[in-house]
Amino acid sequence: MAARLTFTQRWLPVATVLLAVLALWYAGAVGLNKAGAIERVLPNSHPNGDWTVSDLVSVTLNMERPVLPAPHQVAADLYSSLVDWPLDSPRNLLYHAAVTAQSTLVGFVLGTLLGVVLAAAIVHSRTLDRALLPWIVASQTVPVLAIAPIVLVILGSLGFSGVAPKATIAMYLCFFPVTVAMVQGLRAPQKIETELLHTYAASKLQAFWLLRMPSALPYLFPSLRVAIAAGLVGAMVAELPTGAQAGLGARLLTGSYYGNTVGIWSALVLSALLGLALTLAVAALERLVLRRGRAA
Amino acid sequence: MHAPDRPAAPPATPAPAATQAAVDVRRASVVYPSADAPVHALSDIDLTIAQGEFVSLIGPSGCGKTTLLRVIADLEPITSGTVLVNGLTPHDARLARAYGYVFQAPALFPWRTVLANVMLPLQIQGRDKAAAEAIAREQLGRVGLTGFEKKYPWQLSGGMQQRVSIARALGFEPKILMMDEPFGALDEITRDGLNDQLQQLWQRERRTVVFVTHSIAEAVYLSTRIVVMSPRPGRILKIIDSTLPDARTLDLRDTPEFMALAHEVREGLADGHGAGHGGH
Amino acid sequence: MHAPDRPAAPPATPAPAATQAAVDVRRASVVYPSADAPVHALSDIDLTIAQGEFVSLIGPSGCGKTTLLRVIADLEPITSGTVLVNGLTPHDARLARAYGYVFQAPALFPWRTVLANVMLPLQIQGRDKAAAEAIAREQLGRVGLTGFEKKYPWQLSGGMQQRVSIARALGFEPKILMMDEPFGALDEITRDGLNDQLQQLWQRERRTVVFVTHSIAEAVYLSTRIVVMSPRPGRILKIIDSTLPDARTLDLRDTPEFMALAHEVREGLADGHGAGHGGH
Amino acid sequence: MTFARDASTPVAKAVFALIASLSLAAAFWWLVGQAQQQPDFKPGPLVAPLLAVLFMAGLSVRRLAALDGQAWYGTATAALFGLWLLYFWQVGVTLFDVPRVLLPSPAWIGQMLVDRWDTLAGDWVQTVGKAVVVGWALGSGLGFAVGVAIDRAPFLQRGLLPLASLTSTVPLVAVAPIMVMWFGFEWPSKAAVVVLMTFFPMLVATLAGLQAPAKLELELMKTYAAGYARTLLDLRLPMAMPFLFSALKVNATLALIGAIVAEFFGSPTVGLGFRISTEAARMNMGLVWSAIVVAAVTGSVAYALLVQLERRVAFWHPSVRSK
Amino acid sequence: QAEKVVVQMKWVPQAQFAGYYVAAAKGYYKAAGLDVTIKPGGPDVSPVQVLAGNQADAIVNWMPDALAAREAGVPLVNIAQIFDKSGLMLTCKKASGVATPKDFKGKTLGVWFGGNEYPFLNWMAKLGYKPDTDVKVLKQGFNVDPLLQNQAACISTMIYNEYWQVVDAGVKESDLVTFFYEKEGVASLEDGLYVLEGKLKDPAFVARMGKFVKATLQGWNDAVKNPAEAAKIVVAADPSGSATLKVQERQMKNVATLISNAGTAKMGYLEPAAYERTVKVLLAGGSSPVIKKDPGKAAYSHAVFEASKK
Ligand SMILES: Nc1ncnc2c1ncn2[C@@H]1O[C@H](COP(=O)(O)OP(=O)(O)OP(=O)(O)O)[C@@H](O)[C@H]1O
Ligand SMILES: Nc1ncnc2c1ncn2[C@@H]1O[C@H](COP(=O)(O)OP(=O)(O)OP(=O)(O)O)[C@@H](O)[C@H]1O
Ligand SMILES: Cc1ncc(C[n+]2csc(CCO)c2C)c(N)n1
Ligand SMILES: [Mg+2]
Ligand SMILES: [Mg+2]
Repeated sequence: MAARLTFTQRWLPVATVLLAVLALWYAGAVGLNKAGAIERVLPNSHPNGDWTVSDLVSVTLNMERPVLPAPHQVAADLYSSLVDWPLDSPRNLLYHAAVTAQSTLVGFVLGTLLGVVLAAAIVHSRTLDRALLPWIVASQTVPVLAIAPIVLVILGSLGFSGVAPKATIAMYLCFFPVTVAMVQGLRAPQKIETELLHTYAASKLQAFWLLRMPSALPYLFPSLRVAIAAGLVGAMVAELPTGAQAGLGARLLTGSYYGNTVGIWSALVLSALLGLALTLAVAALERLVLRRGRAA
Repeated sequence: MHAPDRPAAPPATPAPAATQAAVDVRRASVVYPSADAPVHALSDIDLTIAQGEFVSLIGPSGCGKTTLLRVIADLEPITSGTVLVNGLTPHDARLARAYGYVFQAPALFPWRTVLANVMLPLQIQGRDKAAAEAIAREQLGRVGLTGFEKKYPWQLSGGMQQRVSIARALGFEPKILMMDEPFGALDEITRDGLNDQLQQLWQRERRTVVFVTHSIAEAVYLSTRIVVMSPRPGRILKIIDSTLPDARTLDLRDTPEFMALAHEVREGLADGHGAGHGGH
Repeated sequence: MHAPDRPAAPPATPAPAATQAAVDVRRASVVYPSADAPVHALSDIDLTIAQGEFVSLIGPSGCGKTTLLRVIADLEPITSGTVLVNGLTPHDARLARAYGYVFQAPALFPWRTVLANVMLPLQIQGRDKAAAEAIAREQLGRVGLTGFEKKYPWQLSGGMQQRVSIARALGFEPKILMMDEPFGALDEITRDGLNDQLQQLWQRERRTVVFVTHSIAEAVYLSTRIVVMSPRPGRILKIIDSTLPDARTLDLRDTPEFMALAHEVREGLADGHGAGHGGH
Repeated sequence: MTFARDASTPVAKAVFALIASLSLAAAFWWLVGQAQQQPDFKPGPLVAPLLAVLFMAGLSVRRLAALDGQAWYGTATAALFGLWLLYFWQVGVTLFDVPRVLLPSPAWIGQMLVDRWDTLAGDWVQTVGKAVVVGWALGSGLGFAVGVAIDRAPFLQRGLLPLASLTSTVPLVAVAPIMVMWFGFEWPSKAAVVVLMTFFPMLVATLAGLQAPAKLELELMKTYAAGYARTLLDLRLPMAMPFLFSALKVNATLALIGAIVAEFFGSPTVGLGFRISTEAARMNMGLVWSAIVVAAVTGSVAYALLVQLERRVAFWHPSVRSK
Repeated sequence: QAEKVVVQMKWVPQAQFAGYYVAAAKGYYKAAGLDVTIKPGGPDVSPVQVLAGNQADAIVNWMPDALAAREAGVPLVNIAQIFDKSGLMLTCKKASGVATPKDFKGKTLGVWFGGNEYPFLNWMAKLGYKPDTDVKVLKQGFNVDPLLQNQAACISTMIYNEYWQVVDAGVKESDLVTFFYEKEGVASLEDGLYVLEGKLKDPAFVARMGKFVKATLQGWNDAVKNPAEAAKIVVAADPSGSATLKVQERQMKNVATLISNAGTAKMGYLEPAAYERTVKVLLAGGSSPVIKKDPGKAAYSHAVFEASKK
């Protein structure tokens, strides 16, 4: 792509698309909430049924229990949650975001390590390459949510509690993209580069650090971006079977049980923003490490 | 000019008797296994290269020049026959770091600066950083790249990259230098310049050089002996001893002696070529 | 031999007056915008190529040969000046399918067989399949690749791939053939063979050819005129008219006339080279 | 004598290791059975022989992995590895008396697979046959179509791609209940979840794939004065195939997980996700795990099929060619 | 040294479990020499697994679930029955045309699964309906959307919770028809305390649980008497920050009606007759009953309850 985009070139499209999404969202809110509003809300305010279309629209956009809350409702809920409560209160969504971020990050770091170690083992061992790799693929077809409760109980009976079980689930989702990308990346050195080190009689360890690892970095970082998103999903999923405790996942869940649709959407929006922040953090790390750049 | 005041290369190989051949290939054959029919890349090669010789291998595409070089460098096993390098097997010679190998492509690591690329083999050999850096700077100077130390490979032109790779191979002072079409990708003028430098380097240090090329002029200009090979299965057609003086300049190329040699090589090639054309 | 009994190329371009130049470049300059400083790739180029000429562009790496060719082929816009191809703008000439372009790399599509690769431009021009296949087979025959129709590009050697790409460019009988170092990656012998074939082709059909090369011998052997260019910013240093007869064989290369021309080209190059060496 | 000579070939070595390890495993299994008869059973003394079996198992896998020449050796190695995994799972569960509501034994899972295959088949049809297939095809198809459509609109790309990465971080646990709310209980709501999950990976892959042709190839088409459609068909789509296939593969596993998890949040009384969640609540872990096995096998088979298809379609790509 | 007790709830923190939170907040556990940890639950938390994995000493559970687990190999024993009445009901919109159970035919009914479907299936069997042919059964999520969205004619609700969510969403009570399992004669026992059978052999454990049940009942008594205070305590104990005072106070008032013997000595006592009634319901669950054989008296124990009276 173009090397450098101007401010407008970069942000105008994003703003336009965001506006389009907002417009769609409002339209969707009216459309989806219409039936409920006519059935449950308008009869209360207009007992004789003399409501107008503008009444309908204003009601659909401000329902207490909408099918799809309007953007401004979500924004107001988010704002009051962030501003009206101290940071360490369970009513402040940032508190929950922090809880989720913590297990995500721990799981991400562990998952990345596991992924890299597994990949290193696989590229160096034919046995592991043949025996393990297919099972690693299969492992990802197991629905995590199904086994998360069991994993949590088992880990608990082994004495792990607190962040550890949640981080483990996050790790389970994180390691896969890293392993796949690193296997590819560690095998990326061309024959000629490998042979060059061969003529120097370099050891395997030297070849790993001097050639394989640097060649794999361009593969690693995109996979890290995938992994951190997967880790976030894992952390949130893992929050469900810990009971309705803290975290954005727990907020989604309790929002649903308490019939608080707006609350669900606030948690949803915040989780997307958290995902964005984490992805940006990984991208920043990438730029830091690959700062010196290379020929594209 | 530099060579005398540098410490001698570490005696990694048992000091060879002056008469011991640098490379000794006896009845060597290489067959590549293949799905349909095995490929006979080299057949019954006999070749002895003395210490300090500059030997060029020339022949049509696919005749096995690279294969022969790779066999000597322990990058490819032989199917039958024997190969000795400084009296050792290629494997032991490689572990003893007896040779430097220059590939056709520069094979520089894009994440290392030019300087760091040249330091790579020295680091692998465990030299300390300061010493490695000093040697790398000196070698870069010799190939005319002082001032480019901090650049990355992709910031250089193809010719400059190839010069970096030569500096890298020279840095650890291998007894034997193997070069596989090192100048194949360069334009004629740059190539002439590098030929000249390589020639002077050999004059100064008299390392053993095994050189693969497609260019008749290059082979004639550089070598003390030219090995002409036939198309598959690769055989040695002819070995031509150079009649040129050891010290050479580019002007030499317009002399009748040079032309006669070039003609002899071309004829040798043409003899073997007919059948092989289009078949590689 | 074949040309007369084939149907003439569709008259997509208004039938040019016999005297109209095939390529007419006037005061053309190209500046590449760049982050730090703009690159002056071509400066004030004047060049007229008549119908049926074989013109070679030669010059040091980075002097703008490719840029000039690309400008003519409408792959690059000019910054100032005018370019006409068969009296049309390069854009219109391209849409009129006035030329075939052979890149330095073969640029074959790996998912197409050799035959299908050669058929590609014909299919794009809407020829029916049978006709396209017949033409493709014939062109493959001419470059010596009969029998390889059903192979995939990666199953061929580099030289064979390049020949496929030449066959592809010849297939649709373009009025003008542009070739950017088509033989750069080949060994000398194969290259000689292809030079010979190209020479014969030109003899037969007298298409206009614009040819970029690094090799002095190649330029002299093939061209009716040789354009020698200087390093950046690319200028035309010298235009040398060939004194060789139109019909040529490889033996010609040992004649004094050939050598004199080669010498003239080399001197022209050397004049411009000094400053540019190492700086590209 | 003969034995000594034979044992030196890799195949003989592998066969030998296989036989030795399997007989040792059988012997150990018998030992476990015997030991459990004892009233004061303790797993302690059996740990050392367990380690011996473990070592032999590792050796047999290594020996098999070292073989060359047959295409199925690789599959066999993976299968043997899986077999050992099951064996040690069974042994572990038996030996350490793990409560079966926590971790059922493979034998029980297998039993359930056999006994309840009709239930599971119905679940499979509901989840895979309807939601996954429709959602996967629709999501991937839409992603592809939109990718092709906005390929020429960098403005839309720059706007949509950040949104794409944003939505890819929205967890499906949050989306699934919403989709149930919007599209009802039946499979369309699951398909909708799957569409959402698979759309953006495909969109991103399509855009990347269409950008894959190098400048040189595009310019070649330009010199032929080839139009947009020709270039798309003859150059850019073939070039994009490896990208499309990696997205299809990723989407296959995503679709499966998405549909199953979506069923946790409301469903008719059939479906793999329904089965897993209700049977888990009823402590019937054997059936839960057999449903998981069905899902995992489905996912792996789909993945393998796509790999095969990729080899056919993108046969020319170096990554395929090198295999 | 306080003795440790870990107890796993069946659901997210709400007034359904007010007694435990009140006992903890008011120091009744501490006074009894106990250090009690209350673990919140949720739909993905299986209290039985938690117990089997040795992560809790006691769990709050419903009897169908507990007896099914017993058959599946986790020997649960009821040590105290907090709720003596069932709060489970089916809530329908009048507009859907349901007035009596006869009208269920051909309608879509939302049911909670995971053990709670058995009283329902039993009821349908009693009415002579075959699920999925005569009535369409939906596995209902844990909210009331299917009714609000008109995706189902009736949904499962608890009198203390979901029913009021429907009302809060704007549906008038007069537009609703409700069917209580209790009244239909298909009720099973709900919230009770369960432990692993093996542990009851240890007198120290029985004594500890006795103290725990005693303090818990004390908490429940307070909660029933003072719903406003209980609601405040529950809201404070909710780590997700989603519970609200108004809702919890109303829930507490409704929960109080399910503990009909609050304040009496019978509070917490499992009536064998009620137990047997539940077992009968569960054994009769149509084609695939929850439990296949009568667990008999082994599935409950009064030892802890008696210890709590000391
Ligand atoms: N790994 C391999 N497997 C099978 N055949 C091979 C392999 N490497 C080389 N060959 C074949 O062996 C023959 C000799 O190859 P080699 O690369 O040595 O030729 P060369 O003389 O170096 O050619 P060039 O001048 O094109 O570099 C060729 O026909 C080639 O196709
Ligand atoms: N897209 C571009 N942007 C900026 N500079 C460019 C670009 N393309 C070429 N140049 C510069 O323009 C000059 C002329 O390039 P060109 O490719 O025409 O040279 P050339 O004569 O074909 O060289 P070679 O023999 O190496 O192919 C070079 O200095 C090159 O670095
Ligand atoms: C697995 C499972 N699902 C649903 C219920 C029913 N239930 C009992 S209490 C409660 C919360 C009500 O506020 C609900 C939904 C259950 N017991 N177990
Ligand atoms: Mg070679
Ligand atoms: Mg060029």
